[in-house]
Amino acid sequence: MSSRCPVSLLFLLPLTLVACHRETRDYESDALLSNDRPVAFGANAYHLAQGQRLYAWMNCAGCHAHGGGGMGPPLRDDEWRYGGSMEQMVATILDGRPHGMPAFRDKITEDQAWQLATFVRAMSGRARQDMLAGRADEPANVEPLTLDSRKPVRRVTPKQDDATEE
Amino acid sequence: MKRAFAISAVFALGGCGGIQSAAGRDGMEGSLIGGLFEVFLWTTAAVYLFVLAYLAIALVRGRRHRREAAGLQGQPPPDADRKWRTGLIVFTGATALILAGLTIATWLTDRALAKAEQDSPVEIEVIGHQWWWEVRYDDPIPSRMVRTANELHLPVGRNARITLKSNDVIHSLWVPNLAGKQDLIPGRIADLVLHPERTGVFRAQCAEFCGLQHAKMALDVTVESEADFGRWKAAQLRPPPVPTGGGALAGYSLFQSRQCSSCHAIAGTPASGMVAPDLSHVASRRTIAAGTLPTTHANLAAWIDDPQAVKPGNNMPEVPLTEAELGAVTAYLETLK
Amino acid sequence: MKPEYDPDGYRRDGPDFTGEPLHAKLTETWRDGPGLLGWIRSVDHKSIGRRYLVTALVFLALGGVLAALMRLQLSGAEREIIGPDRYNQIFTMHGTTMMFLFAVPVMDAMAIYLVPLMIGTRNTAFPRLNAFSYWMYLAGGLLLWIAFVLNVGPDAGWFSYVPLAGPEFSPGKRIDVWAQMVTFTEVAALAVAVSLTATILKKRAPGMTLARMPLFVWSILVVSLMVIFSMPSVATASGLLLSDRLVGTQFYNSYEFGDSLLWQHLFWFFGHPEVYIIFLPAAGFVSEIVQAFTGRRTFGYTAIVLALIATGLLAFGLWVHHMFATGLPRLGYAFYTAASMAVSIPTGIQIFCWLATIWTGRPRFMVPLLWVVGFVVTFVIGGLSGVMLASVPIDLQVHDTYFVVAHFHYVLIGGAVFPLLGAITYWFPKFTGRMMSERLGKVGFWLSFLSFHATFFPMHIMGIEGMPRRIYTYPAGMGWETLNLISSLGAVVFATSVGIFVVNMLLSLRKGERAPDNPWNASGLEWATSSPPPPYNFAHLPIVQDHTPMWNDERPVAYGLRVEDREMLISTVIEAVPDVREPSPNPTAWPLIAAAASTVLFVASMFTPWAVVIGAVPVAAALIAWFWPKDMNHEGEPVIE
Amino acid sequence: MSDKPQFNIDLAPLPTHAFGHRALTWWGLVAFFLIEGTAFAVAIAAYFYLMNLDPAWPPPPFLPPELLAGTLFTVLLLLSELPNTLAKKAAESEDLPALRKLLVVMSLVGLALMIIRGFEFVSLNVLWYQNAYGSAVWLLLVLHTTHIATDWVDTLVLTALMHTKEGTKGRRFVDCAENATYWRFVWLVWLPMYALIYWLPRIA
Repeated sequence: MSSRCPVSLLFLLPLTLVACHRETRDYESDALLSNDRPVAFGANAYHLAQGQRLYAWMNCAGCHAHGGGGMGPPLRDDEWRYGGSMEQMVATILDGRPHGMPAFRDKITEDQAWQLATFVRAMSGRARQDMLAGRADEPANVEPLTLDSRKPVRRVTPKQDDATEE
Repeated sequence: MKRAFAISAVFALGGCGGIQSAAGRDGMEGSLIGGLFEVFLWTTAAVYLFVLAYLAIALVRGRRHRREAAGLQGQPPPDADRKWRTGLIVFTGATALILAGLTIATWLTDRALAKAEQDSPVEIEVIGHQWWWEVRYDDPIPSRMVRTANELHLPVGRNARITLKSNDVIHSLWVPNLAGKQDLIPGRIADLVLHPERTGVFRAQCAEFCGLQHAKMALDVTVESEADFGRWKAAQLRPPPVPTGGGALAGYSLFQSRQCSSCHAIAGTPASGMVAPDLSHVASRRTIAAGTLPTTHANLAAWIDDPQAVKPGNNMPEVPLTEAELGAVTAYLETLK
Repeated sequence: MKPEYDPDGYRRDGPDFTGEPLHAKLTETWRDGPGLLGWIRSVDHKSIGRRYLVTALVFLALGGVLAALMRLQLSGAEREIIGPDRYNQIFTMHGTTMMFLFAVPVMDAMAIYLVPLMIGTRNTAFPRLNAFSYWMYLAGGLLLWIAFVLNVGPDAGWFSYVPLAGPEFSPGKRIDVWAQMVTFTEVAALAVAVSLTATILKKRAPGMTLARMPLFVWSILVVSLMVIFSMPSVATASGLLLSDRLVGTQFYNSYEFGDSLLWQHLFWFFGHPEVYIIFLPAAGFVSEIVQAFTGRRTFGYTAIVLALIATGLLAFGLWVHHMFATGLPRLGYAFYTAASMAVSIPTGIQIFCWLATIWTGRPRFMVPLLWVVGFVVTFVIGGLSGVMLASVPIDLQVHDTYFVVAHFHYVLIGGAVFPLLGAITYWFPKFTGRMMSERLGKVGFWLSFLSFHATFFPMHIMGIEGMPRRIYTYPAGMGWETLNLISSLGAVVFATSVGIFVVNMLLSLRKGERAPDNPWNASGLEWATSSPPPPYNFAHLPIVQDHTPMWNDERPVAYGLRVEDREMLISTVIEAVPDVREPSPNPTAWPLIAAAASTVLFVASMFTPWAVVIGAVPVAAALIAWFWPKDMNHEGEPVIE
Repeated sequence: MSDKPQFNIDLAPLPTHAFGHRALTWWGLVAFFLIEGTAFAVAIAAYFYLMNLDPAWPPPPFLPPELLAGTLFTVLLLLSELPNTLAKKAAESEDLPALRKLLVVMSLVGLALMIIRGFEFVSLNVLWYQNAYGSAVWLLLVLHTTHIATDWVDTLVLTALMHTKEGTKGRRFVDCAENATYWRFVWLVWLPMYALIYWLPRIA
């Protein structure tokens, strides 16, 4: 039946584009073993979702709010004091930074740090559109990530940062 | 027919219908519902027998008509079916009556269940998480509030009012031996009153599909005498002793310094994570990982070593520990009686 | 400009133009074009019905495979054949496939094929809408299954409760695929419902008053109206779910004043009528089969019609009995208990009438009637366990356990699939021109009947023994192993028996004995034409004088329809008095193109909301081209009044 | 059929098109009214369901929508029933010249309405993702916009069609008449929407 049907071809395309990897529930987390972690984590919807939950569980919102920033810098913008690459974000999370970012090395595992970084990266509009969730079940009426505009990474060195703080 | 036999067989077992059985009559609600169920069972069984008999006779009569080329054909004359029309009316009336009877029986049971919800009950709060149960025994004095997980202790012969909340998705608390189920819905608060009538150990399980590990989200229920319950509660209130030496001490410091403490809490120690089950008296519980494994040294070690192998998809990460560290942490947890 | 009028310019069927030459002419006018293109462009209700039926049966097979996998995993405690993630996808796919891609479409299929024949007309109303419906249905089914193969299969259960199915707890596209598949199948089902309602009300043969319609047609009329009133609800629900997931609306987010129970209300307001949308056509089959095989008019025609209507109405008043455990106000429950119990009265009435017909008639115990007997024995158990579930306290115990699983499989397989298999056997000669093998049919029936009970009866007890639904594994020592093993073994046999039925179909299709016009000496108009029917169904439109036209000796007909254009008779709603002659569309590919455009829109909208705006353009274009009037083969007549 | 049939009724004298419930189109249209009507009913039910759960409607600090655009839209929509009725009459009396003019008028009205609708969206004072209230209000407005858009396009197509020689065919007049009926449905369902979107948040 289907073989005779041209319609099937039409949406084979978009579906095959969303490669199966995005959907694997990678709870055994072989992602750390992968030699391309930014993809292994950053392109997987499950890790993104886990990162979103860790963001709440580890009370990241306490300082960064829902990405809008507060005591800590905003995460939805394009400014990255310590670099916006996933490796740099993971480093920031695990080892902390001056001006109050605590080190989470012994609070969460490396896997979880990568999951968090995946979510944070998504906040700044740099995740694959097809992994994103419109919203979380929480009181937050910020613009849905799915409608968030793509942002480049603009690095702000700690020096300038201090200057601006004066 | 065989339906009737089979299920009544289950009921013949009465109370001893297993540790997770709706046929168990270990709580007042359970017994009331069980009684109602029997009423329904026998009524419907009778109705079913009637239909089967009706069908059988119809087949026999029909066959005979066929053999003798008798019976009605084509467009039967209007009066040919007169007695059947009367029959239809009687049948409909009878059905309506039976259903009315069953509705009333239902309503009476419901009333009885509602009545049960009086006197000074034990106030308990159960919060559903993916995929474990958080249990709190409220007390006017905050310091006397007990917080535990995946186990529920109830005094026999006394009401327990359980307030149900959910932290993520919809779960459903179901202790079949004691009573019917009640959903835990995020953003809503429901309550369920239990009135256990027999002491014993029962198993409850999440009854609303709640994601990856819905299958391994059980709750260990102990119904005990008022005295035992008091003793248990007292024990729960006592913070576990901090180990003074040996592997346990090493395990203690590992627990505090490593990832464990950011999610788990242990009374009387800096560990105060609220994300995962409270472990203050984990060794005193019969099971770990929400009824997944019995609490033994080997199971504890296996669970900490690789939670994802035991319960794939649960939210506990695989904390990198050496053999020695693993042994130490396990040893420490075993002291938490 | 006024086209000239030549009263004799059009050839019509009639006393002077009948028999072979007429047959040739009408065939030329009504047949599908040749080749693949002809297949694609077909608007013939028989072609569409046939492909609808085949597709639905394919999905039945796929759903069955999933069921087998689940029984394999559950055949013993702690089995590790399938992991939790895949298992959750599998049971979700099983439920979704069976409900949305098999049960409802298969009934549509039978109706699309049979209704025009039963009411004596040449095609359905809005045939292009039916073609469109089929393509949408196919697209939705393929979307779901391709996704499943790509590990994007939905995994939140066939009723996708939020918040589990919401944006936070179901990452990725899995649930979007599910929700969009619902949209596809809703569009398809609604299109068919519109077409069938109009067909039944306006295209009946002269003299077929409402009170003379075959009971199957009655059931389809009721069901079509039920579809029209229930499906918008689930379409809305899944639309809101999609917008929550994709553009961050807050409908189901309790933290922003939304509510997760809103989903359950919207879903079950459709979900419960759905069950009767599946069951009522099956009841229609039973009425037809009983009448044909007892050789007497079904007893209690009026009672059955009223029962159908009553069921249709009551079905909308019981959705809350799916939500007894959510803690809604107790008082309300009493009403839903009463309503849920009351709905079994009309069904009881129908069963009484069928048995009375067998009792007083001259039953021929051939395969279709056997399926009816099996249906009664099985379905009544499902109905009675349904009565138990209507009782709030009992429901609170067995809700979401295997007792419920047993209940709805007794209702859906016993109540809908058994009659369906009987109906396929019964109408197979009309569909294909060949009889199905009686011997193989009997073997298949007994095997499936017995293995069905072996598979599903133990589930009642599992449920009472505390086994919840939707668990991918269970610990040893719960006392569930034996029952599960029996059930799994039964499932193997059951699968085989269904296989036998399929084999029977395929064999008979090749070398079954040739079927005459009316092999069963049945009473309906569908048997008045050849088997299989010619493209135009009837050379002259039959005139109906009573309920059982084929049991009369004379064959009065109406004539005078144009034969060089597709012209159909529109009659009045109640009395079916000939009223207007309207042209019927020629074959066209636009429905397919419109469906393709809609598919692009729906699928793309899972990835960006803008697809709805941009995608609307090609859809609109396709629809305009579709409805832009095509010239008839010959210049249309001017108005006569 | 083998045995010779008896020819009883001659259908040749029957008309080839008719208006109102005698036409098949009309029944199709009614079915779609029922479907869309049900969809609107469900949306309204959801609106009230959410409203009853919320402490305040709209929840502070959100303000009810601005009245201007919505009210303007409503007035124009109601006025448009005048040319619409004329168009329906023209169609039924098969007065082609009049019908052509009126269809042009209706197309322009549709355009104007679409423009005003744009302003309605920006005057809601809430975005769809801010809370359930916002979501509900947007739901109603979007739902109705799809209908207005659909019928507008339909009218445009018919306008074009009736200016071709197809327009002389009797059945095309039926189409125009049914299109006018659909327009009535569109403004009829708008009235409750208007009340729910613009006034209820002020009263509740």
